[in-house]
This record gives sequence, C-alpha cells and structure tokens, in this order.
Amino acid sequence: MTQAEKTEQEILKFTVPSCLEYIRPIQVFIGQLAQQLGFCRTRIYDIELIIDEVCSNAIEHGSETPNSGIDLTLMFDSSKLEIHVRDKGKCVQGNWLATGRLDEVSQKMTPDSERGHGIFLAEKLSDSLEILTNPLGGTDVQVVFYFSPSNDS
Amino acid sequence: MTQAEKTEQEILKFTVPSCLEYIRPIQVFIGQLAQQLGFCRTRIYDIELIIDEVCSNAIEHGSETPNSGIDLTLMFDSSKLEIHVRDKGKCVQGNWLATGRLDEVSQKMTPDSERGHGIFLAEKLSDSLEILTNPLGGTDVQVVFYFSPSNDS
Amino acid sequence: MANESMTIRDNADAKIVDVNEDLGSYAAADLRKAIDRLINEASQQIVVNLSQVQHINSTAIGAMVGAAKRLRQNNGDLKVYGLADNLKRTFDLVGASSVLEIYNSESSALAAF
Amino acid sequence: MANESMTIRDNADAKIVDVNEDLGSYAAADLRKAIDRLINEASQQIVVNLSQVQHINSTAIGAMVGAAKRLRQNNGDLKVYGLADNLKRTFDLVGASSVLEIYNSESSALAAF
Ligand SMILES: Nc1ncnc2c1ncn2[C@@H]1O[C@H](COP(=O)(O)OP(=O)(O)O)[C@@H](O)[C@H]1O
Ligand SMILES: Nc1ncnc2c1ncn2[C@@H]1O[C@H](COP(=O)(O)OP(=O)(O)O)[C@@H](O)[C@H]1O
Repeated sequence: MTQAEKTEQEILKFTVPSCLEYIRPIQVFIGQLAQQLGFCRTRIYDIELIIDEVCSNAIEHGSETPNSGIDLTLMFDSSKLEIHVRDKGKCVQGNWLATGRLDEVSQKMTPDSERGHGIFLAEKLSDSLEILTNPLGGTDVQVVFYFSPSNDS
Repeated sequence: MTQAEKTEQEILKFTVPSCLEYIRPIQVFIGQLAQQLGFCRTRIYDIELIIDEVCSNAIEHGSETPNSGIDLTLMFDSSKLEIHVRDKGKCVQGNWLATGRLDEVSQKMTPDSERGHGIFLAEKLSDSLEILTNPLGGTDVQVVFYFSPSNDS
Repeated sequence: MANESMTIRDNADAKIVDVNEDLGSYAAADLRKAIDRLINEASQQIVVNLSQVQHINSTAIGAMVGAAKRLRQNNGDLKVYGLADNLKRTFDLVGASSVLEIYNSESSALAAF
Repeated sequence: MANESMTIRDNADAKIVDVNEDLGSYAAADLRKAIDRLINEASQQIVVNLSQVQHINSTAIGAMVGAAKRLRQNNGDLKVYGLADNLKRTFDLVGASSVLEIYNSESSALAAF
C-alpha cells in the first residue's frame, strides 16, 4: 500500500479514555500507518510528536474526567494524511481557544518558557493546523501532512 | 500503568476499513497496550497473532466491500483484556457460523490443510473465544486474555 | 509495502526465498504469489528463509504447506529454516512442523534435498 | 510503565539521570518528579542522559528547562547529553538549545560544571 494506490479517501476512527497512557499506543498505530503510506522517518517522527502534543492537550486541557474520552479520526487519500483530535471540553464558560488566543499563546512563548510549545510545534511541523470549537463544547484540532516527493523515501 | 492500577473497566474503540493493510497498525497498537498492561512477550505475541487471524477473517469472510469496515472494541480491567471484533457480514442468507459449524471447522482441520487454522489458533491461544451473530448480520468474535502471575513478567 | 520485502536467490538447483518482513495476512499473499511464480517457472526445490520474520499467521503457514504438497507431487519440496521460538511454536500448534521440513540453517536445508 | 525507566547515578557532586524510555507526556511527568526529588534533596548539578530516548515532547523539554532555571538561581545547573538528531531538532525548534547546555558525552557534560 502506498498513497498512490489509494485514490478514495480512507477513514479510520478511534475513541480512547482521556488518559495519557493511551498516547503511546496511538503513536505506534499512526507511526506504522505513516510508514506504510511511505512517509520518511523524519516526517514519521514529526507526526508522532504532534500526536503526542495534541492528544496531551485534549486530555489535560480538554477533558473533565478520564471517562470523558477523546476521539481521533485519521483520513488519507493520494495527497495527504489528516488527523483530527476531538475532546469534549471542560465545560468552562465560553471557549477561549479561538484563533486570537492561539496567536497569544505563540507570542507568549519564549525559549525559556516551560510550557506552551505544543501548539507551536504542531503548527511548525504540520502542513496545516486548525483549532475549532466543536458542538460538544470541546476543541477539535486538525493537522494535515501532505505527501511530497521530498518527504517520502 | 499496570493492570493492578486499573480497577474500573476501560474501553477503547476503533473503526477501520475492511483492508488487510490496517491489521499491522492495529497489532502494534494492541501490542503496545498489552506491554503496558504487563503481559509477557510470549503472551503479547499470541495476542498479536490472534488479532491478525480474527481481523483477517472479518475482512476476508465478513466484509462485502473495503468500505464495509470492521469495529474493534478493547476492554480491560484488573483481571483481563477482552477484544471484540465486529464485521457486518456478506449479506449471505442465514449466518452459518454457529457453534456447530465452528466445531466442524476444527474437526476438518488436519495438519496438512492449508486453511482453517485461524479460529483454531484463536481458541487455543486465548482464554476464551466466542463467536456470535450480530444484529448487523455479521459476526462478532470475542477473545479474552486473563492476567495471571505466570503470564506477566 | 514494497516488494523488497522478499528476495529470491539461486543456489544450484534450489531457489532461496529471503522473507524480509513479518508474514501477516497482507504479506502472506505476497509470499504465496512469489512461491507460485517460482513453481510456474519450474522450480522444484524451494527454501524459505524465515530468520528475519518475527510474526507469522496461519495463512502464511498454509501457503508454504500447500506449496510443499504440490512440489512433492513432482519429487520437489519446500523447506524452511531460521524459525524464532515464537514462530516454531505457531508451526507446532497448527501441525505444520510435522508436515514441513524445518531446518536450523540454510546449508542444512539445502543439503537435505 | 515501571520506574526502572529512569535510574540515578552519582558522579562526584553531580547526579546523572539515565532515561531509559521515550519521554512522552506520561513519562515526562516521571522525569519532572525525579528531577524535583533530586533538587529537593539539595542536588545542584544534574546531568540528564538522553542517549536511550528516541521520542521526546515539549512537556519533557519544559521540565528540564524549568529545572535548569531553578538550579541556576543557586549556582547549580542541569545539562543534557546524548541527543539523537530528531531530538536535537525538537530542542532547536522550541528554543531549548539556546537555554540548556547540550553536550555530546557524559564526560564533557560533567567537565563543564
Ligand atoms: N484541547 C484543548 N482544550 C483546551 N485548551 C487547550 C487545548 N489545547 C491547548 N489548549 C490551551 O492552549 C495552551 C497552549 O498549549 P500548548 O502549546 O500545548 O502548551 P501546554 O499544553 O504546555 O500549556 C494550553 O496551556 C491550554 O491552555
Ligand atoms: N468473521 C467471519 N465471518 C464469516 N465467516 C467467517 C468469519 N471468520 C471465520 N469464518 C469462516 O470460518 C472459516 C475458518 O476460519 P479460519 O479458521 O480463520 O480459516 P481460514 O480463514 O483460513 O479459512 C473460514 O473459512 C470462514 O468460512
């Protein structure tokens, strides 16, 4: 299976409890899939890193209890791999994580700040990052990785 | 995370297209999880083998098209890991895969038969195997692996 | 999943199939095709090198058992070598150890034709 | 995820933390705790050996940056060594390479205190 053989979009879905322990299994799943799709090692490393950052956020900042759960959707076709991570939010009043706030997060980031690098990394290492408020009152983070000759090996 | 730390049942769900390519990513996910739960290497090997056999069957014998999809549910608590694989069937009249037929499959099996070892292996290597017709007209295969001092390491 | 996952070598009258990936259902189909091609090209002695294989399933074992049976009808055979412990256990469980000739090394497998 | 995933060694005044597993979010919390414990026990010189680490995330890097800053307030420091290329790239991206002292070997990290 290489991405060239897949013309239609394929969709895979996962639901896991909001616990950091499940991030490593999710990473190895997506790492294996990315390898089969023909992504090169460096790109696979980046994909696994972003999965960690985005899922950690969904668990730590977007889940009320471990039972809240997070939903992952993987989609790919011949041009790209897209990963959506959905949480149900912490039921805080009004979701602050709008585009404006994301800029704020990036601007606040200095090399010696201890936190606030996750979204920055996701933005830097993916080809597209979108953060949206979802109907469940939580956050959807969507990252896209395009297949490109220089990225494949 | 060891199984002893988990008292409640944890539930993880996956849906993937009915394509053999997804078996390897599923195996590495479950292998990683089983390792974190404290299963020993041999047992992890057996779990991965059974996943392959049961998912291959759901894809090859229980899916009309690649888009039919198969659903996996992983459940575990302090005593066991349970894996359910659900397919939607091939819309054949009357589902033949009743208990009687399963016996038939096992009995027909001789060392030099080329096929028909998958269910036999699942039965031999798991602590419990159940095969049920589901409301979607497909098959649910349910395997259980108990944690036991001799199996952990 | 490119096809470098399986390479074929020649040794006198035998063909040696080096399997470089795990033999799950997806790869098992590749193995079956590779062996069928050799048989169609009139190979009678086939050795399968499983030393790089960590996982195998019943379909892959079945493909080798089936090929061995066909080859024996013409005085040929398929032999395997390099089985890790877990693989050997799976061969034993499905009864393939009593049907297929299993060797520890390539040289002993080849010498046994 | 047992705790042999991190071991602590002594070298003169320094404590060396050998990290034996990938530093994802789950393990990052362990690293933070291990370093905090050392600081609470009055260690001032900490070296983190990352040569066995294949993956790291921003939380783990943040834990080390934070610890280095606290230690420096008392003339101590936290240094790291053994970064594989991918790890180094992540340190560079988040700017940690300009904050933390990064060495190629344990001896050079220790010599730099
Ligand atoms: N899924 C989410 N739900 C709610 N808030 C989030 C989510 N993801 C990120 N955030 C917010 O964005 C901030 C920046 O995230 P990040 O860059 O990953 O840094 P960190 O998680 O280390 O603070 C977080 O502190 C949090 O307030
Ligand atoms: N999910 C399923 N749906 C329908 N039929 C199935 C399913 N799983 C197994 N079977 C039937 O049981 C038979 C035995 O399965 P198995 O022991 O795995 O051997 P094989 O798949 O090699 O034939 C299959 O040939 C198939 O007819």
